[in-house]
This record gives sequence, structure tokens and C-alpha cells, in this order.
Amino acid sequence: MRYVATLEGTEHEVDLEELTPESFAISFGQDRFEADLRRVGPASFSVLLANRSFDFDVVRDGEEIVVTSRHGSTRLSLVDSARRFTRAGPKRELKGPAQIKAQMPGRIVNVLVKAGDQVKEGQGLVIVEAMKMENEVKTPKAGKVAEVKVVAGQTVEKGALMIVIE
Amino acid sequence: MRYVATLEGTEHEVDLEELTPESFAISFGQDRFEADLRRVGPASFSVLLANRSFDFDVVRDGEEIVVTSRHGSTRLSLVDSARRFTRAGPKRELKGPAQIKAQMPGRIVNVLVKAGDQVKEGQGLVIVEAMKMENEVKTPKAGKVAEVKVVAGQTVEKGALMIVIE
Amino acid sequence: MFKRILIANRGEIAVRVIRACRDLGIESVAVFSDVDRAALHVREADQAVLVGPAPAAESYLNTEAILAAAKKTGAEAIHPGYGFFSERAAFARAVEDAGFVWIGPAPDAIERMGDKVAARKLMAAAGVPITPGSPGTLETEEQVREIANKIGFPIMIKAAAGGGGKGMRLVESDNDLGSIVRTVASEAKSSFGDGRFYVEKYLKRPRHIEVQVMADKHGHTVHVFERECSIQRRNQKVIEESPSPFITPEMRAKMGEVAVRAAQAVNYTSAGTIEFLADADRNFYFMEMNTRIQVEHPVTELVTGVDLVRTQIEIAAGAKLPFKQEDLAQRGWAVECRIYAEDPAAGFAPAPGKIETLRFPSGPGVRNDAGVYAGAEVPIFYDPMISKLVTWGATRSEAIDRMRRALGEYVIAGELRTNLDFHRWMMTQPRFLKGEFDTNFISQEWHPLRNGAVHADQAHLAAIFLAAIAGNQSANLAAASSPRASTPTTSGMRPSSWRMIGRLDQLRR
Amino acid sequence: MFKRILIANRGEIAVRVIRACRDLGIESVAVFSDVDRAALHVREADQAVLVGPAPAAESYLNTEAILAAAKKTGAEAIHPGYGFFSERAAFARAVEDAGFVWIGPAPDAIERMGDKVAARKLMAAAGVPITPGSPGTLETEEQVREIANKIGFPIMIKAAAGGGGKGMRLVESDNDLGSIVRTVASEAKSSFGDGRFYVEKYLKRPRHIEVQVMADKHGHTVHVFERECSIQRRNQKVIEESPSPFITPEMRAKMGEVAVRAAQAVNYTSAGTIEFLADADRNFYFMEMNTRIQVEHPVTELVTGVDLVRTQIEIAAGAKLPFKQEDLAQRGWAVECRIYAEDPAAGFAPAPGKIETLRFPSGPGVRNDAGVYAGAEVPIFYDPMISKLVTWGATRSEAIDRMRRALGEYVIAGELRTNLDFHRWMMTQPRFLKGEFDTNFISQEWHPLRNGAVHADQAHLAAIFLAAIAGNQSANLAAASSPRASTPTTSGMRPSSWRMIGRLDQLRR
Repeated sequence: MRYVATLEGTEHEVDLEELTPESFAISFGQDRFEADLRRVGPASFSVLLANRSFDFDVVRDGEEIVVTSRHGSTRLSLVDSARRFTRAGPKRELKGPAQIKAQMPGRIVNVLVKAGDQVKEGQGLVIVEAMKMENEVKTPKAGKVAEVKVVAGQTVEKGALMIVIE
Repeated sequence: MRYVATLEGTEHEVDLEELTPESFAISFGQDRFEADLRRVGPASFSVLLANRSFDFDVVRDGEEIVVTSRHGSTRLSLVDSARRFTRAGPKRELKGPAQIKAQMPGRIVNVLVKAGDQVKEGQGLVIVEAMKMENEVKTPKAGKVAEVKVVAGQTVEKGALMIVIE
Repeated sequence: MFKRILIANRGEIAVRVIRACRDLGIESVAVFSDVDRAALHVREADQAVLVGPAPAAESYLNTEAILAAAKKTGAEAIHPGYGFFSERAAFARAVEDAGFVWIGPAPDAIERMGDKVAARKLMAAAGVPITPGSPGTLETEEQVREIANKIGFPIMIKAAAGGGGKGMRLVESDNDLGSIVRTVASEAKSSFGDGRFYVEKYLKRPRHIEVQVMADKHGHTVHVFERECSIQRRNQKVIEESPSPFITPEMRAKMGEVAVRAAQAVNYTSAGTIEFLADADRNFYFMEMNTRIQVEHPVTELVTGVDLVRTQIEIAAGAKLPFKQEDLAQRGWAVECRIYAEDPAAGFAPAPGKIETLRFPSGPGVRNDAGVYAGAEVPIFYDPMISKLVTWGATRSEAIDRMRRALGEYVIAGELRTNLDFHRWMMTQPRFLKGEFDTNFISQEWHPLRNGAVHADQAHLAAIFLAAIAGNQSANLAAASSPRASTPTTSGMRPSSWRMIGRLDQLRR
Repeated sequence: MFKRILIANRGEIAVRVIRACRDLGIESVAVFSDVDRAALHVREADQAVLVGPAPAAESYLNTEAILAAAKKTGAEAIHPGYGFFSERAAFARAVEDAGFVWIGPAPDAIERMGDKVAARKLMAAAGVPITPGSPGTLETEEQVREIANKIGFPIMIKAAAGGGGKGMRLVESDNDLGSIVRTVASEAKSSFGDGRFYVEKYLKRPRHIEVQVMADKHGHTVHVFERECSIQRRNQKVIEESPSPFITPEMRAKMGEVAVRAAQAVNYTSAGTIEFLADADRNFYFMEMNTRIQVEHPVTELVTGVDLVRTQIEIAAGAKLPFKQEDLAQRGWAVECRIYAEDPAAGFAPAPGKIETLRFPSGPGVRNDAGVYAGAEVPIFYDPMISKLVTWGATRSEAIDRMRRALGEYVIAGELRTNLDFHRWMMTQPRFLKGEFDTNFISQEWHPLRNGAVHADQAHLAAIFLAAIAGNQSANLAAASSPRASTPTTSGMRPSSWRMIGRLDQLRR
């Protein structure tokens, strides 16, 4: 089976061949490796490859797969080339109006602007408290406040739209 | 639902009533308790009962259920009184010929008797090696060796019949 | 000794206090909010009482509910941990008025040290050196600007009622001043109920060194040597160690003596910490006193062999200190890394969520004080700390070797993100290894885009791809078959993948 | 320093050596048998090589396969751990002949101490006190009887090539003599390839006290103080501690000096242990020297701060000892409980199997050196040790308090049985707490039928019943839905039970 693995912006075409139920051949680029794979936990895998021992924990994070070992974490996206089922959509463009969204769940402590205000780049818009820390959210561009979707005291989910700057 | 829990030889009739998906009433003997139950792992349960906090891990061991907490392990058998599905059969009687079985998996190092031998109580029959320890298995009764089912060098499973003494 | 203690806290410190209780044969009572019903401290305690909904103000800071829980369970004393009620004199008083023993300093001492401005004055009077800054509290941007012009930028603006890295901000220049004053004032008011703040000179390349003190109710006060907490992000400590690699034996002796004097100036009892800033010339200045057990207390415990939490409880019960100053000595070195659910690549923003896989490091010299378990959720409502990983070694370099190894063994996987890779990177940094750092180290050296990635050769990459494919298929299977899977997916898996994962499942047996 | 080390062992000691390698920046190579493909030491190592099928003789004792693995992976040195090859001079020689460094004493020293009879003679000549017994080896029941009649029962019969509790049996009276001589001879022949044995007087109420020694290749030998290992079952240690609660400072000094003399008599290098038996009058007698790192080495590490395994590796690489005798000191107290997959109620018979749930204890003063993980199998082929749980405290009583707490936190559930409840019972025994015990303690005090059960009141029982019912239903669900369930069941569950467990599953999220 063929996969496309994208890692730090580079696409790798990976061919996976099942040799026995426990061993696989992995080919990509010029190289072909044979590896022994054991599942050692709900999402943990032990891989022996050319005598080297790797111990991986694998989780999904949205569209990405995070593979962690004692060497650190690797984030990659994986596409079954027959059906591109885990492919993320095209990145959304960041031109046009700036949509100020909550970067984490939290509580709105204060709203510093109202619709119609002119703001300059870097000006504070709202103060959000999350994890007992307060953070002033600033506008990435100068412009006019088109919409204010939050009020002080309200809690917001991650990704919630708070302010629109035109 | 009614259960019969047998613990250290005593039978307890236990009535379990589901109050909410997370809380239950347990009645047995003169007492009725309400408890909050959360599953906190594949076989781990947190129980709050009259402000007391209990943290249990539950496994089956054959016909028994072993409930472990920081206070120690409790072995019990549990019967749904509607269908006695976990009930063990009656204990096997130990009269008649003595069947000498392997108490753990191991390797037969030496067989000290042959069929037809007369043995006295406590006499050595076979030497079994398990976990790098050798143990001489002795006869619990005097009598005649009726059958020898093992030979030196052979490995035996737990419970395997090795010798029969008449 | 007490028969039963209520712990008015959550997370790892609640578990830490439960452990000290258990060592002493004391029963522990946990309190919990709605979202913490299945938290580790509830599971580990002997008793547990619900005290309110998720927001701390309605549960962990709910005086009435907590005192009612203590009454109901027959607790004799209350341990506040750190954070929450730990430095609130009013709560300590309410505890004592309700007839319970407060495991901490007298409310009066909390109060006198809690008003940072008054404390500065008091310390100056007791002969403890203090940093240049505002003589009292300030209220307006203009007042701050005036002081700043006198002592020069950068300056720190600090909430008068703050502490522990909360309610303080650095101002580099006049440009940021307005926005920061607003934030500090707002945060001070909402977090501490007191909007006043003050200003201190921000030392260049400062080292953050603090001295642990312990005092009983019989007039004995000792110091238990220093910790250095110079590796900070957003003014919060992330790595601490003991001893300090910076100070000399003479400076150590002097700081210890000054710390004891500072504690005695407020008739301090229980565990407390005098925080100092030291400049490159090894001048040191009183910054604040933390009138509670601190997050980083384990490094002191590993180096001195003293169980600080157990001793706190013994002191509260009226015991004399079980050691004199001359009994105490430092042996070897200890380092602590705070493991947080946060994303170092996104400015260390909190990144909580459910922990799916969790394996703690272990072995020689490793201690891990955790507040979670596999399957637990790090909730969004509280501090996102997962655990404190602490290692001891005969030398600083052995302690760091062991930390590097322990970080490698530590596995946390799930919906959350962690700073494990950040700490792994830290343990390879030449300046850190040499002990040549200051509180600006992270902002100077950490580049999230360049660091933390695995540098894998082709074979290593092949192994990663294989695991990713196998793991992806397992996750799809789990999502399809388990009622508790939290990652819904519209699986496009082909039958052969099912066959493969079925085999993998068989292999696991 | 070495670049890469092969570890010719498995289980917790292989993991322990891997950790030491990692601290030193050395790559580790694991070897494994067929049944250990997914064992922890394989997962933790940098490289891993299959060396044969399950029986140790064909894998972990397969000289050819292990040397081939070392060659193939480019290892420079071989660490044998304990057991297996650790005290086999022939293997050590083969390692050196193949051009690898042997991380242990010279083969000649192993050999001279391995022949227990020759060692007794050698020690006597070096002025080390030895126990009364046979002057040389014996071969027949009659010879044993003759010696026994001279020195009196009880006697110990020991394989000349044995050690570490293996190949030795107590003979209480003439009645058992024949059967025991046969067993020892057979075991000695099959386990050590040498059927010779000898006889020693069995001391009444003996204490088992041993002294750790370390020696480099530059002529420096030190002792790292004593351990006491008097809590034994079937002549195998289960609880060890350091310091010994029995010996006086004078006896400690004398034992240390004698131990150094004993090691120097065979030009010993690396880590080794001189085992002594002490009688009630504090006379002590040389029993044997263990020419390897020992299972119980962590109690010494916690009390002295010395990393014995790391130092072994440094010595093998040619380094001088990093400490002198006068640098070493004992601080506080450490206790170790060996956690086995065994059934104390069935005479401590091995009870291996798969571990379903595993939670390790942690917190202040706790170290747990494990060889397993959740989901791992304790195989029937090898020593059934799960982990070594070690606690440190400022006093013996604090160390035991912490052990009691750690044992309470430790959860191992699955197909296997463990001795956790046995250790929990031990930590409450008045004689143990007072330090007044000898090697017969377990046989005198342990009554499996009376001890270990939970004494639960009605409320506690109700909670147990609720958990049992919930757990039983989960298990049935798992058995019905999971391809890897290992407990087949003909489930008679009613639909409402499914509903209940479905809800429980939802709650878990």
C-alpha cells in the first residue's frame, strides 16, 4: 500500500509491504527497510529495524499524526494515496478582514474596543483570562472594528470569533 | 438487580439500584448505601460513598473477582441471582486415588519412581524445575504408583497430571 | 498528631500532601469541583467532598463550602497547598475561627508579607537589602512613568497583592507602558481583589535565588539552603535547582542568615521562602516572601533529606523542629522541570486536554510528583501543570544527565500538548549546562521553529512512518469500535487495513 | 568512554544498565529471547538483537549468539547484570578473548570466589572469619551425615558452584537428609554444571549482612557500607535495607575493613559484595562473595549517593574510583521490597502472567526499578520479579512509613498474582518495625490464611461489591468485543448490564 507522508513541508512517498503479520518492508526514496512491528499498548508500538529499537506512541492531533519517542515528537500528515482520507483542506487565506479568534478556551475579562472604533496595529482589543493568566489580545493590522462578538464575563471556546477588523 | 457475593465463605445478598447513570444504591444486610461510581481506567473504578473515597482495580481470576485497592485485595465470587453465571462448580473431592499435578508450568528434571513402586507418605516422586528453582514433589499419601505420565526433560503445563498414586 | 486533615487544593500538590499524611498515618480529605470528580487527588484521598462548580472562585476558593466539608468529615486541620487560599490571610483566619488548625504561617504573617509594599518597608527596617523602586503603591500610568524616569527602564510592575509570578509584568520601554499598566491593574483586581501595584527596578541579567525557611511555634527558625529558579518563561519558573550554581559559600551563608532574619521579623512559623534577585556582582535584594510551601520544594527535599510537607504538618500540630541549623547540610544536586500542558511553539500557551497514554520515568535519582493518570483530563480551568519531574545526582552534571534520561522516558500523548520537548532541548543547552544563565535565558535562546524537532536519518524516518501508519489505523479502529473514543472520524480505511490492525491486536497479547 | 555497550541480561537489571548507559551518553544494545520481543528492556534499548528461543540456556546463556550480537552491533563492552552469565568465568574469558571489555571483575577473581570451597580456604588464609563446616566438597549422603554429626543440625547444604540463594537447602534433621542431598546435587548439576556441594553449620537466628565493595583497575578498593538482607523466603531475599539495624558502628567499621581485605585477596575489580552471617552475639562469618552487581544495590545507592552501575562502567573503561573511602558516608535509611509475580498463600510459588493494569507508586523518597509495563507478560521462563520498590527516609521509621504508603499506591492487576499484600503485611509487623528479626522471620511469623485480607466495614464492603459488579460487567464487555481479550467467557449478561457498562464507558471520557 502506498502512502504520502508530509513532514516539515516535505512529501515522502512511502510503500508499505506486509511480509508477515509482524514484519513489514518500508520503501521510500532510494531506500528499502525491513522492520519488525509489535503493538505494546493501545497506541504504542515497538519497531526493530536494522537492529535498532524504536519505541513510539502515536496520537492524532486534528489532521496530523504525532509520533513520539525518547528522541522527541514528530508531526506528520499521512495520506493513503488510494483515498486521500486524512488530507487537510487548503490553508485558509489570511487576507481581507482580520478575524480575531480565541487561541484557547477562556473568559473575557474586558473588551477594550467597540464596533466602529479605529484601531492601529498592535492595539489591545480584549483581555482574555485562561489558566489564571490574563492576556491582552492585540490587532494584527490597523483598521476599523467591524464586529464585537464577545462581552466581558463571557467564556469562549478555543477558536471562537471575538472581533472582526476591516 | 440482585447479586449474591461470596466473600471468605460468607454469602451476601446485594441489591443494586441505579439511581442516575453515575450513582447507585447498594443494599445488603440491614444497610443501604448510596455511592457515586466513575470508571477511571479500563478496569479501574473510583467510588465515593458517604464521603469516603475508594479506588478499585478489578480483575477476574478464574471464577473469582479480585478487587484491589490501597487497603489490599479482596477475592470474591459474584452471582447474578437471576442467572448464576459466574458460579463455580462444586469442589472436587480429594478422596480416592491421588492425582499429582504440576502446580506451575515447569520442566521435569528427574522422575524418582516408576509404575508399580510402593511409596510412603512424603516420599519424593518427581523433581520439577520452574523459575530456575527445583522442587521435589512428594506424595500426600502412601500407596502404589499407578501411572507415571511424565519423563525427565519434558515440560509440563500448570495442572498437568504427572503421577497417580492408588 | 492530627487524625484527619483536609487539603484545600487539587492537582499534584494535593497528592503531595496526601502522601505526607499517609506517611504520618493521618487520614486525608480531598475537596473537588465538578470537573475534578475523577481527578487523581480525589482517587488518592481517604475522603472526598464536592465543593462547587468548575470556576475556582466557586469551589477551591469557596470558604463556606470548604469549611463545611471540614466540619462534615471531622477534619482537624486544613492544608492549603500553594496557590488558591494558601496566601489569603482572611481564609486562614476563617479556618482558625471555625476551630480548625491552619497548616501554615499565622494569618498576621501572611498579611504582613502579602502586602508587597509594606513588606519592602518592613524588610528594609530589618536590615534586609531591597531593590530600588516605588516607595509605596501606585495607581496611574503617570505615577509609574515618573518612577521609571527616575530609576530607568526596564522596570517590573507588580500587583501589591500578587506573588509567585502572577500579577507582574516587565516594561521594556515607555511604548508598552499604558497597555501593561492596564493589564496588571485589571489582573490584580480580578485575581487578588486588590488593584494596587508597585514598581521595581528590573535588574539586568538577574538570577532568581530563594532561601527555604522553616520555623516552629517554639521560636526556632532555620533555613534549609537555597534554590535557584532563573529559568523562567513569562515570569514563571519552569526549571529550578538546588544548590544554586551561581552563589559562593560566603553568599550562601549570608543569604541564609538574612532569610532567617526576614522570617523572624514577622514571627514566621511553618514553611516559607524568601525570594531574592541577585545581580552579576552577586549583590542580592529581597523580592518577596512566599508564605506557603512552594512548587519547587522537592529540590530542597532531595538535597537536604528533609520532608518539608511532613515537617509543616508536624509544626502545625505543635511539634518542635526535628533538626537544628547545624544538622542540615546539602548533599549532591537536584534539578526540577515543571511539565506543563502547554505549547512552547505557541508562546507557551496552555494546551490542555485528555491524556491518552502516560508513562512516567523512573530509576535512579528520579522523582516525579504528578497530579494526573492515564485517561485523566487536564482541565482548562486551572493551572495546566502535569507533574514536577525532579532528579538528583551526586554532582550537577549527574543530576542533569539523569534529567535528560528521565525526559526521554517520559511519555505523554493525547489531545494535549506538553513542554517535554522544550525541556529536552534545555538539557542540551551549553549555557544551561555551564550554569551561566539568567532569568532572560528562554527569551534569548529559545526559537520554537528551529528547535525540538527530531533529526532522523532514513532508517529512523522509515520506523516513524511505519508507526504512524499502524497508529493511524489503530486510532481509526478505536474510533469505529469504542463507545468512548473521543476522536470521531469518517474512516476511509480499506478492509485490508482492518485486517492488518486485527493482526496487530493479536500480536499484543 | 565506550560508545556502545551490550547488556547480556533481561528484566529490570537490563533496564537499570540501559539507564546508566543513557546517563553516560553511551548507546545500549539489548539481547532478547523469542518470548521477550516486546519486553521493556527491548523497548528501552537503542538496539536489540534476538539471541534464541525462550529457554535461557539457548538465549541468555548462548555465548555464541551473544558475542555475535555484540560484533554485529559494534558494541565495545558487555555488562552481564546479575544471574545468567554474571558469575561465569568462562563467559567473561570468552568476552575478553573476542576483544570486548567485560564489565565486571577479572575472570580469575570470579573463578576463585565461584568455587565456594576454595574461597572458604582462601578467606581463612586472608584472616577473614568463616563458619564451621566441611573442609572441602562432598559427594554422598554419608559424608554429609558424618559432618552433620560433628557440627550438629541444622546444617546448610550448598552447591559448590552456587550462590545468591540458589543451590542451597537447609537440613533440620537426619530425616530429611537423603531427599535434600539428592535435590541439591541434581539442581547443582543442572543449574551450574557442577554437582559438588559442601556443608556449613546453620547458625541459629542468623542475620544476613553484606558489605558492598568497589575496586578500580588502579589498585584502589573501598567498601560502600553494609546492607542487611535478613528477611528471606526459601533462602531468597525479599526485603533488604541499609544501614543494618543490627550492627554497631564498631562492627560496621570492622566488617568494612574485612570486606576490603577479602576483595584484595583476589585482586578484585568492579562491584562486588561480601556476604556475612552474624549470630546473636555479633560474631560474623564470611559466607560467600558475589562477584557481580546485586539485586539490592539500590539501597546502598540511596543511602550513599553513589551510582554503583555507572561506576562499574567507568571502572571497566579504565577510570579511577571517583571517591576515596573517607568521601563515603551513610545518610538516612533505605528499604527495598522485591515485588514478585508469586503467590504468598501458596508457599510463594511463582504465579506469572499478563499484567492488565499497572500503576507505579511515586512521590517523595520512592524509587521503583521495574522490568515491566502495563500490557506486558511476566513469562514463565525466568525469575518472576516485577520490580524493586525502594524507599528512602531520614530515619528507618520514615523509610518504612514511605514504603507502606508506596505499597498502597502500587497497583498490579491481571492474570498474575503478586506479593504486594505480603509486603503490606510485613510493613506492619512489630518485630520488623523494631528491627528485631532474623532470616527465619517469614517462616516463623507468616500465616497466609490469616493475613493479607482487607478488614472492611459495611460501607467499605458495599463499595467493594459495587466495584466488583461494575468490573465484572466491563470484563464481560471487553471479552465480548475485543479481539485480544484473554479471558474467554460464556457471558450470561442481561441487556441492562450492557446498558450500564455503556454508561460507565461514557462517564470515563
